[in-house]
This record gives sequence, structure tokens and C-alpha cells, in this order.
Amino acid sequence: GEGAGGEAAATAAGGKDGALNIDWATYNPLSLVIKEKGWLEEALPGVTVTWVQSAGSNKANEALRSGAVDVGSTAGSAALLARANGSPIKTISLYSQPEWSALVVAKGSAVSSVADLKGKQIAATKGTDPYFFLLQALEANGLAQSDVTVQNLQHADGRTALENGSVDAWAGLDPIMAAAEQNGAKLLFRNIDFNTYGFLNATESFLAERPEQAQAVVDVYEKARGWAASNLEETTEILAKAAGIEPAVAAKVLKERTRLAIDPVPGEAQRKVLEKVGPIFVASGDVSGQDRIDEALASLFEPGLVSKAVK
Amino acid sequence: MSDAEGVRTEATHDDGGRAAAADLAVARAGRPDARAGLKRAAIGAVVPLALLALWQWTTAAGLFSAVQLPAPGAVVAAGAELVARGELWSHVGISTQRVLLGFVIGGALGLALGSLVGLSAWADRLLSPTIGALRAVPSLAWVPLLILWLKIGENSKLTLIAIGAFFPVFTTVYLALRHVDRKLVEAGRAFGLAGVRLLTTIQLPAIVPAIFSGLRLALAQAWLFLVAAELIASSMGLGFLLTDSQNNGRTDRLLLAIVLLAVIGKITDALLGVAERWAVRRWA
Amino acid sequence: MSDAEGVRTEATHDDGGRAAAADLAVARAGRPDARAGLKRAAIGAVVPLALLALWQWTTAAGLFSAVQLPAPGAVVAAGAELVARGELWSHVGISTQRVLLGFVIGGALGLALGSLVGLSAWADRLLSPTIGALRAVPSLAWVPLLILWLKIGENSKLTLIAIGAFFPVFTTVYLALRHVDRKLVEAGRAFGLAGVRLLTTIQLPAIVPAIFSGLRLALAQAWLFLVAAELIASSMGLGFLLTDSQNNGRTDRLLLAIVLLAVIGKITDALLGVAERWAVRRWA
Amino acid sequence: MSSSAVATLSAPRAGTTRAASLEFRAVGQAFAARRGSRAEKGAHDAVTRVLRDVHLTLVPGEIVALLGPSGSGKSTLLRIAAGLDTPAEGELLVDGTPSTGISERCAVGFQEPRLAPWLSVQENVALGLPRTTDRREGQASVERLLHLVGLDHCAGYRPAEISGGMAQRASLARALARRPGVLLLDEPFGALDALTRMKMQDLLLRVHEAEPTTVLLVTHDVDEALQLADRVVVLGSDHGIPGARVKHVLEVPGARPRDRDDAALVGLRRTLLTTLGVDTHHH
Amino acid sequence: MSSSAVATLSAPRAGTTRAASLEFRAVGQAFAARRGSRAEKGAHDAVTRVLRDVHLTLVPGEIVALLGPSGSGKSTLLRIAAGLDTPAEGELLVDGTPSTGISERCAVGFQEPRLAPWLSVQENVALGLPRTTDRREGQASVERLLHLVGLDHCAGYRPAEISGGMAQRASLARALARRPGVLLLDEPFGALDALTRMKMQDLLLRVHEAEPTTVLLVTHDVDEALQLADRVVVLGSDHGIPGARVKHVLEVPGARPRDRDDAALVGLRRTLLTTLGVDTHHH
Ligand SMILES: Nc1ncnc2c1ncn2[C@@H]1O[C@H](COP(=O)(O)OP(=O)(O)OP(=O)(O)O)[C@@H](O)[C@H]1O
Ligand SMILES: Nc1ncnc2c1ncn2[C@@H]1O[C@H](COP(=O)(O)OP(=O)(O)OP(=O)(O)O)[C@@H](O)[C@H]1O
Ligand SMILES: [Mg+2]
Ligand SMILES: [Mg+2]
Repeated sequence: GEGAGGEAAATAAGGKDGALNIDWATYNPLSLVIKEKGWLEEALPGVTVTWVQSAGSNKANEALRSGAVDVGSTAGSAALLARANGSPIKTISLYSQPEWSALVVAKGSAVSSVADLKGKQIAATKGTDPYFFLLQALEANGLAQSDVTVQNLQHADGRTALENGSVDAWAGLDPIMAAAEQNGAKLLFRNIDFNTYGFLNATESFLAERPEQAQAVVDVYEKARGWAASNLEETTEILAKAAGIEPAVAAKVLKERTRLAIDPVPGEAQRKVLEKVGPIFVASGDVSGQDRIDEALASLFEPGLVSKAVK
Repeated sequence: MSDAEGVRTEATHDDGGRAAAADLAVARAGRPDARAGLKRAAIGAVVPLALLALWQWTTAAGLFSAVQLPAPGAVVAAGAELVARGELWSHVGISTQRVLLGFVIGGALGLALGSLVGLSAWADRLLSPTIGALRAVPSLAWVPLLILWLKIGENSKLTLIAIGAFFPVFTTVYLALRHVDRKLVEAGRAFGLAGVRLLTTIQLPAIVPAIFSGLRLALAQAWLFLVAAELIASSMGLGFLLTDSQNNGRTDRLLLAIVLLAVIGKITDALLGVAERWAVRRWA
Repeated sequence: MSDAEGVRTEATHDDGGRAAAADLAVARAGRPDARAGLKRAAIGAVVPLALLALWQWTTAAGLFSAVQLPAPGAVVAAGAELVARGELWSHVGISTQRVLLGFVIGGALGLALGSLVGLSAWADRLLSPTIGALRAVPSLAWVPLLILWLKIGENSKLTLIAIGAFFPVFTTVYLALRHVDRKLVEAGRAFGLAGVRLLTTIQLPAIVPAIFSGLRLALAQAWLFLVAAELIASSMGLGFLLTDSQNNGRTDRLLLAIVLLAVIGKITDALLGVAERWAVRRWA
Repeated sequence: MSSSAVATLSAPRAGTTRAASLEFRAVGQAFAARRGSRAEKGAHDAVTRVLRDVHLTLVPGEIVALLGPSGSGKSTLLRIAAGLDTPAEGELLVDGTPSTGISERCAVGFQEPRLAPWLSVQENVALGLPRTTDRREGQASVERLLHLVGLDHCAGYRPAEISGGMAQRASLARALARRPGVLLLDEPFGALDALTRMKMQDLLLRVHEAEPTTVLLVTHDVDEALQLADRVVVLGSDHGIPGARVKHVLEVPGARPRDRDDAALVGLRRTLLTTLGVDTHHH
Repeated sequence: MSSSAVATLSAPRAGTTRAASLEFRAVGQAFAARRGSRAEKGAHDAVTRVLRDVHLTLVPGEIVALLGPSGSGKSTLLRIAAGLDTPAEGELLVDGTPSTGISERCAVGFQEPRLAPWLSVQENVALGLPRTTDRREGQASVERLLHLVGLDHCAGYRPAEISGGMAQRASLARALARRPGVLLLDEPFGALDALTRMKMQDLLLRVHEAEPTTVLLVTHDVDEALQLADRVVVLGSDHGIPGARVKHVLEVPGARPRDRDDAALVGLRRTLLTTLGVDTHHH
């Protein structure tokens, strides 16, 4: 993780024409490739590109909200939540369909199916993809949320809690989940369709004021997608280095759990998942009404740029 | 009492003892205590109200968008919504309880260990390097360790808050004990006081002001550590509300949590201030 | 010097002045300073070494898995790896720089405002309620606000650290100024000292011990706030290493970050301790 | 401790500080009993009256000694003169104008030495210098004063490293450094042995001669009062009425230095001791 | 301030505290110059010698007055006797056995009152009570002592609310409360007016009579020494040699109370003053 290129330069963040502030994140492999290769700087000569790391969807949203970055990567659910709560962002592309969440049990656990989780303790981080994954998994297996106790823990802490027996299962997130697996933990339940995709989002003002830059970003992402597909080993290396994880873990994440070769245009598939997640936000009070979800879902996608790029 | 530059002379804040002409005259003129208290509160409210007005103005002027900085009204509305859902008081109640318990435990340990290390050269050499190192371990770093050792129950939360409260008391007591008036300590020793009796008769009373500055910092730090503590498997509490709203982008609730933390923090601090005034009247 | 119970008498730590028989005898016997320093360090290392042994034993005995609690060796290896990648020193360097700058800024402001509020009844009434409320706002809560106001550059990080360093100094100075020996202040006033001259000649020197206990707490708190500060869009620094390793499940790096924070925190604290000893010799 | 040193001390700025008159007009003082203290419980009144109706005028250049039993209010009166406390009743006039607050023209030697523990003896004495003093000149006069009070060998010592009597002399030097219009001294020689005491009394007289300032000197030593003062004022309270007032004022005859065995002084001594309640025939 | 009160004070526990002997054997004391202080710079040696080769034995029940110029080391010697400092040379014997550290059998009245500011006068005096004292008995004897030193009306006052002389009396009462085998008093009457001083001297003598304890009394008043002491010891240094030693020891004849005008005493007074450097014919 260096690329500290812009820690000081980032002060100048904001809507200057000659500057682009964009995030990179270990959960967005394409951003790592682009940053490593310097393609964005290449595509936008004369523009100062500042790379800012996002530690998670929540951090990316925070940066988008404050205008600290123009383009940021989040999970689909997080993008919906942000938009529903008034953040002026639009999804301009999809960087992956990841299977970053699953239900995990400890080595030697007696739990062998989701149904066994009735009455048990499960660790999850509220408001994140693993949490939504858990709720969908429970529903799909005929359990209500009230049938289990959800312990709200940060992702890394959830793993510790699982391993020291504080909880019976954990709605895990990669790469921590992959590392836990190496250590003997078992994936109890997985379903890639319960994950909400990786959304590349831009602020509305950025799209309105600097559409050429936005187009360039989307184009470069497509270039990276193509390159990553044919250079999986090198992509793995880049991820392992950036995230500071074992190459084996990185390989697992990238090769088994991430689909990069997807249709990058946000549309029906994403809407279907998000329609399930939306009401959960309302029920938990994180969003004050279903109308806001509906509104957000109706206005979130901005497929124009990426449609042009894939043509 | 040449108080020309508005710089307070000692006498002005002298609660006990010496009351010269002016004070006597005032005392004769009746009890102005209640009115003075009101006036004091009014002056204290000036800055917060000004900040509030500034806040209202910036949002009204559209300097920030509503997600960036919601208007005060929106924050109040978010509070009302939480009240309506019956959640606000649980948030406030559970956090206050955690902070107070953790503060009492950490503060008591800080006082005890600060006294020991401050007075015993052996304990000083043995323990203070370790304690000094632990002091710089951030609250967030304790979280995984505490989960590992104490699991995810209430214990680990209280322990973390107690850790936060421990260090300010420990440090102030430890350092203040070195500077107790030597003549007084010597007098105590000359009259046969030693060890715990010397500590409680001379040394601790002599540092009552320092103890209270440690306690007030400890209470503040307990509130600071609350947020980290409520990262440990909680679904209630102001710290939880804060992180949760931050993650969800509910800036209105986030600000509500900040304001509540500030206000409740200030209230608990003011209560401690009352205890301090009593103690200072008694001991200093 | 009846030091029977191992409880230190004042005289034992009396750096200046009075040196009775025993000390004179020692002085004549040559310079044992270096040896005494070594011995002191050795005693101070006992507890950390014991903790290290305990750590090694628990991991060797398999009480915790390697991800829960990696063995000390694994942590050292993680450190070596970072050194090899040339990253460790950048992490350490940038964090130390941030902490020191923030500490200097926050500490200076704390001293100035603490003096003002401690001495001027007006400033006290006007400001202390607000400051008391802000004191309880957790570091994590400042993050979104600072990003909003100062964007994500170095300024917002330094500001957050300075906020952390401000309050301990402010609080200790503010409270200590109330308890400066009245007779001495009166003597100063009788000799025509007032305002800033009274402050610098009598009041501040009289509270040098309190100032230092504030500064030491401020330095510790600056390290604590570092982690929150480095949540603000950074990709370097020990706080970043901590959160990043936590997110990526690199427990070995996480522990490395904790140990480094503790060790560097203790080193900066020890340096401050040297300054304190000098100041105390000069002023107390 | 030469006369020339005293003269040099005064020389450079001679005339800048003029002796001032000091007048107490119907001055009274009272203290509020400490809230919550046991003292309050039995008391009918929460206010203790210490001084009442004190009238006293010091003409410029005069030396007045203030005598009175322990706890009678001597220090309290001196504090009022210094402007450290405001009287509850009456007023204080310095040079004919009512004075509140600390006057630049007064210097105080407190009953306790009140030296700043973190300053050396020399730095403590320098605190007394008038604010406008030139640095070099100030240092020179501090050195001269330290020499005069016999502390030149320990100019760099801290207050904790000197004896009680040495601290008292340092405190005296600090007050003298101010070269004030009114010099207020609260038992300045209380902690000194006979010889040092005589030397210091001598010093005071010589300083006064070189630069005549108004002096109000609290003492508990009748002989000292008679040796030094132009007038002796005795404070005391009337039986049953709380609050001390001026009970006696005695003019002391004869120019200084005075002979202790002078008949007039012996008579005055007896009168004063009797006033203070000491039976001079017993013992 | 009745004799019966003094008697009652001693009555309940009479005989428990036996007067002890006190012996200084070749005692010397030196202080290290403060590191970094200016005092050090000019000095050849970093050590200042204050006492040298002090030999002195007090038999049980004896009253010895210690005289000497200001800064000669009187307080230093008293501190050694109290076990507050260890002598650099020689040793201290209490009742014939070498003593280090604070002895339960000594009580000290310091040169400054050293009252705890947060305790009332009464509580400060109670600090002096031996540790084994029964609560009620302790309270009674504190009350009696406060009455004897004339502070009964301000038992509940804090030290900041009493005058210098009152504080000194409170400090004396605290030392007396201990009913020690050896009573060490450092100028206990320095801040008192003539009448109060006589009363307090009287009190000391009566307490001593009721319960004869060994007393080492530092004073700067030659008359006081002659009135109270069995022997007068003068500390002083030989010219050019640093460090004070015992220069003179005088037996004072006559039983107490003594007449001040007794010819023998007048002669002794003159001798002592001369020893201390005061020319008794001048002034
Ligand atoms: N701050 C105070 N609060 C209450 N009472 C006080 C205060 N200061 C002084 N007094 C009272 O005022 C009286 C006079 O005190 P003052 O110090 O003037 O006496 P003094 O004549 O100087 O005595 P001494 O010779 O013992 O120094 C005492 O009875 C004392 O108790
Ligand atoms: N802590 C110390 N460090 C250095 N020197 C000291 C220290 N304490 C005392 N002295 C020196 O020892 C000498 C004797 O001091 P001491 O207090 O015994 O005098 P004293 O006879 O009691 O005088 P006084 O009558 O003025 O009280 C003084 O010259 C003083 O400077
Ligand atoms: Mg007085
Ligand atoms: Mg002395």
C-alpha cells in the first residue's frame, strides 16, 4: 500500500478542471491495476490525478459525500444506502461481481446448515454487504431475523469472535474470510447472487461539470477489465502487495470469489438484489422511509457512459 | 483588587475565607445566588448559541449540502424520530451507564496505582515504563485484544472504558505526588505518619486539585473510549449510533450523536465539578 | 530517611539540594550514574519481558490460534517484511511527524487558552461550558466534520491530533491555576506584577508540575487521536497500518502496529520526561 | 555593610521616589466565617470583626511602629495599607487621595518571607525592583542589597536552601529594592539573632536616612519600636467589643540612633509594656 | 490558662512518656550545592559544610537553649535530632542507642508553623497526638491545649484565617500534644508579642514541670534562653573554617522562674551577647 502520491496534494481536492480525485481500494482490483499502470494519468494528460484509498464502502461514501473524491468504489448496497440518505451519487459502472460475503463457521463446528443456526449467535457488521447477505441467507432458509442473535462487530473482530467461540457463525468478508478459511474455518453457506456487486460511483456535480473526465475513467476501467482477465497472475500479485495479504489468499479472492468479466452496465440484475436490501434499511431505521429507497433506486444508475465505453 | 484588565485576581474566585468589604455589602443586600447562577448560565450559553446560529446560517445559505451538514432542524427531527421509535433513551441510558461504571473502576485503579507508583521508588522503576507504553495504545487497538481475552460481553466494553479512565488519573496523581510541599510531608513524617496514613492525611489532600483535574480528564476520556467500546458487539448506545450513522451516511443522526455526547459529557463533567468544588472547599 | 516499608520518602527523589551523608559518601565513591541508569532500565524491562514471555508461552501452548494471537516471532517477521519493503520507516516517520506537530500546536493552544480561562473570570464564564462540551466529542466523531471542513489533506489530520492534545493541557492548566499558592500570587501583585507578567513570573512557574502532567497526557492523547486522524484518507502511518491490517485480517501486522505505537509513544513520553526533569529542576 | 554602599544604593535615582503620606480614615475590617467550617456553627454572626474605626496618619518620611497582641489585626491593617485588601469600612488615603487597589508606591515585607521557591535569592530580590528599572542598574542594586543584608555568598541559592533568618533578610531586601514611597514591614526582624537584628535595624535606619521614605513597621518587640520609630502606635480592643482600634499613640523623643538606657526611653518602655499587659515588675 | 489545666493535661497518661537523653557525637553536616545553580559556579567545592564536630549531650529532663547567628546551623542540628536528616558525619544517640530515622519519642515545633492548610487548627493540633491515643481522650487533650495556647475561640479556623502568631501557637500545641520524650522547638515564640510570649514561656515551663521532658530550644533571644534553660549552648564557626561547632556552653544558675534582674543573669546575658558579637555598651 504506498501510492501516497497524493496525501498532501489531496488538500487541493475539489472541482478544479485540472484535477481528478479518485479512490482506490483493495476490494476493487481494477482500481489497483489502473493505479499501478498509470493508465488514468495517461488518458488524462494535463489533469492532476489524486489517488485516495478507501478503507471500505463507508469510507468511500464519506469521501464522496464531502467532495473529497469525485469517483469512489462501494458495494451496491452501500451505494443505495448513501443515495437514499441524500448523498448525490450515481453509479457509472460496475467493477466486479464479487462473492465477498458468505456465512462462516469455525473449524470443527457442529453447525452444518443455515437451519442449524436457529437460536445461535452470529457476528456481522451492520449496514455492510455481509450483513445483507446474512439476512437474505436466513430468509432463503426459512429463518427470521429474530430466530438468531446478530452480534454487531467489525469484520476483523467478527473473525476473532468466531475463533474464540464468542459466536457460532460469522457473516464474513474477504480477504479476512479467505484468511480465516486457510486457518480452518468452513464456509457454511455461499451464494454469489446475494452479494450486491461492486459499484463505481461518481458525484452528480462531477458528472455535470466534467463529463469527459468521467468518460475517461469508465473507459480506463474497461481497459483494465480486459487486461486483468488475461493477466490474472499479475493482478493477483498487485492485490497481494496492495492489501498486504498472502499471495495464496489473494489468489483465492480473485480467482474463486470475484467475477471481473461481467456486463459493467448497471441495470436489472443489480436492481433485483437492491430491491431485497432496500426494505431492510427501512426496517432497521437506517433510512427513514421506503419512498426514499424507491426514489434512490430509480435515480441511482447512470448507464450512459459505460454503455458508450463497451461499444 | 485591581482587576482593570479583566484578568481575574485570585480574590475573585476565592470561595472560602476572606470576604472583604464588597462581599460583605453584597451579603447584606440579600441572596443573589440564584440570579447570579442564571446569569452565569446565560453567559455560558452565548458561544453555543452563536455556533448554532452559524450552523443554521451555513446550511440556509447552502454552503454545504444536506448530507454534508444537515440543518439543526433536521438533527432535531432525527432525534424526534428516534424518540418516537423509543430508541433514544436506551442509547443514552446504556452509554451513560457504561461510562459511569468504567469511569469509577478506572478512576479508582488510577488513584491506587498512581499513589503506589508515585510514592514507592520500587514500584516506579518496575511499573512506570510499562504503564507509559500502554498509555499510547489507541482505544481502537484494544478492541481486538479485548474481544480475544474477554469475549464480546459487557465486560470487555467496561474494561475498555476503564482503561480510558485509568490513565489520566494515574498520570496526574503520579506526577502530582512528587511535588507535594516537602515541608508539609516532613512535618507529617515528624509526627509519626508514614505509608498509607501519610498518604491519606497529607499527600492525597494536598493534591486534591490535581486529582480532580485527572478525574475530569478521565471522565472525558471515558466518553471518548465509549465509541470504541461500542464497536464491540453492541446494538445500543451513543457510540454505536455514531459509528452506525457514519457508516450509513445518516449525517443527521451522526450530528445528533455528537451533540448528545457533547451535552451529556458536559453534564457529567459539571456534576464532577460540583463534587470538586465541595472537595476543594474541604481540602484546599 | 526511614524507608523501611519500601515506601519512598520525599528525600529519596529529591534531585536538587539536600544531599545528606549517604549521598555524599556515594559521590565520593565515584560516578555511578551510568550504572544506576542501566540498573533502572533493567528493572523497567522486567514487566515487559514477563509479558513477552507470557505471550510466547500462550502462543506456543496453542491457547490462541496464530491469527487470533500470532507468536512474537511472527510479529517480528512481519516487521522485517515491512522493513524489507521499505515501508516501515515511512509509517513510523509520518506518524511521528504528525503526532509531534499536532502535539505542539494543540499543547500551545491548550496552554494559552487554559491560562486565559483559568485567570479571567469572564473568559471562564464565556468559554468553559463550550470547551467542556467539546472535550467529550470522540476522536472518531471529529473525522466526518473535519473532512467536511478541511477536506482530506494533511491539515485535517493535524487538526484532529491537535484537538486531542489540546484538552489535557487546557484542563490541567485551567484547574491548576486556581490553586496556585495565594500568598505567593499576592506577593507578586504587591510588587506590581499583573496580567501576563504575573502569569509568566508567578503563576505558570508555580504550576510547572501540572503543566507537565497535562503535556504528558496530551502527548499520549495525540497518539490515540493519530489512529482516527489516519482514518482520513491516508495510506501511510502507524494508525493506517493498524486499521488496514485489521481490515485485511493481518493480525501480525496489527500487533506490530500496536507494539510500535506503544514503544514510540513511550519513547516520546520519556523525552518529555527529560524535559520535565529539567523544568522541574529549574522551577520547582 | 558600609555607609557608602547604602549611599550608592540611593544615588543613581535619588529623588525619583518621594516619600508619601498615608492616612487611615475610620477604617474597619471584618471577615466572613468560612462556610461549612466549625467556626461558624456556634457563632451568632457569620462575620468576625477584626478592626474598627482605625484613624491614623503617617506624615511623609515618618517611621511608625505598630504594636499589639498576637491576632489583634496588625497584619490586617498593613494589608489594607498595601491595597491587598479593601477595608469593609472607611478609606485609605495615599498622599491625600483615596486609594483602592495596589499602589505602585508601596512595598511590602510580609510576615512570612514569601519567596518564590523556583527563583534564586537574587532573582527573588530582583522581583522587587520597580518595573522601569534598567537591567544593568537593577542587577547592580540587587547585588548591593544582597551585600547589605549579608547574603552575597548565597545569591544563587534557592529559598529551600537558606535558613529562616536568611529568608527573612531576602524578603527585606526585596522590599527595599522597590525604593518605595511607603515601606510596609511586617515583623521584618522576627527571625533574626540579636547581632543580625541590630545590623538590620541599622541598615533600615541608614536606608531611611539616605532616602527618607514613610515606614509602617509591625513589630512585637517594644525595644525595637523605641529604637526605630518616631511614633509608636498600639492596637488593641476594648473589653467585650470585637474589633481592635488604636489604643495609644506615643511620640518617641530623641534623634536616632538612640541610647537604650536613656531614662525617657526606659519610662516609655515601661508604659508600653504595661499597655500591652506585661507586668514589668514580676519576672 | 490555669495550672490545673496543665496538670489535667498530664494526668491521664502520666508516666507513659519518659524523658529521654539525647547525644550528638562528633556530628557534622554538609549540603551538596544545587546542580546547575549559580551558587555552584564560583565555588571550588560542590559541598557546603554547615556543622562540624558537634558534641553535645542532653540529660533526661534538661532544658537546653541553642543560640547562634542566623544561618549558623541551629535548625540543621535540630533536624538531625529529629531524625529528619541523617548527619554526614558522626552519630545521634537517643537514650544511649544510635538512632537513625524518625523517632516516635521526639516532637518537633518547626521554625515555620507548617500547618496543613486543609485542616482546621484543631485538626492540625490533633495530628500531633501519639498514634495510640484514644479518640475521646485525644479530643479532650486537643481542647485543653488549644485553651492553654489561647486559641480555643478559633479551633475551627483554617490556617489561612489566623494570624502569624496564632499559627505559631498552634504549631507549639501540636508539638506538645505528642507528649514526647524529647521536645525539639525551633524559635517557638519568635512571632509573638511580649505578653503572649511570656504566657507561652510560662506554659512551656509548667508543662515541663508537670511532665519533665528533655527540651532542645532554638532561640535568638538571649533573655529567653536565660529565663528558660538549664544550659545555654552557642553555635558558631571559627574564622575561616567552614562549619559551625559548639563554641560555648553556659550553665544557668537558679531555679525557675528566674528574676530577670538577678545579677548573675545580667552578667551571663552580657557574656552571651558578647559571644554573639553584640557590643552591649553601645546602643
Ligand atoms: N482570611 C481570614 N479569614 C478569617 N479571619 C481572618 C482572616 N485573616 C485574618 N483573620 C483574623 O483576623 C485577626 C487578626 O489577624 P492578623 O493577622 O491581622 O493579626 P496580627 O495582629 O498580625 O497577629 P500576629 O502578631 O499574630 O501576626 C485574627 O484573629 C485572625 O483570625
Ligand atoms: N537544603 C539545603 N541546601 C543547601 N544548603 C542548605 C540547605 N539547608 C540549609 N542550608 C544551609 O545551611 C546553613 C544553616 O542553615 P540553618 O537553617 O540550620 O540555619 P539556622 O541556624 O537555623 O539559621 P536561622 O536562625 O536564620 O534560622 C545555611 O547557611 C543554609 O544556607
Ligand atoms: Mg501578623
Ligand atoms: Mg533556623
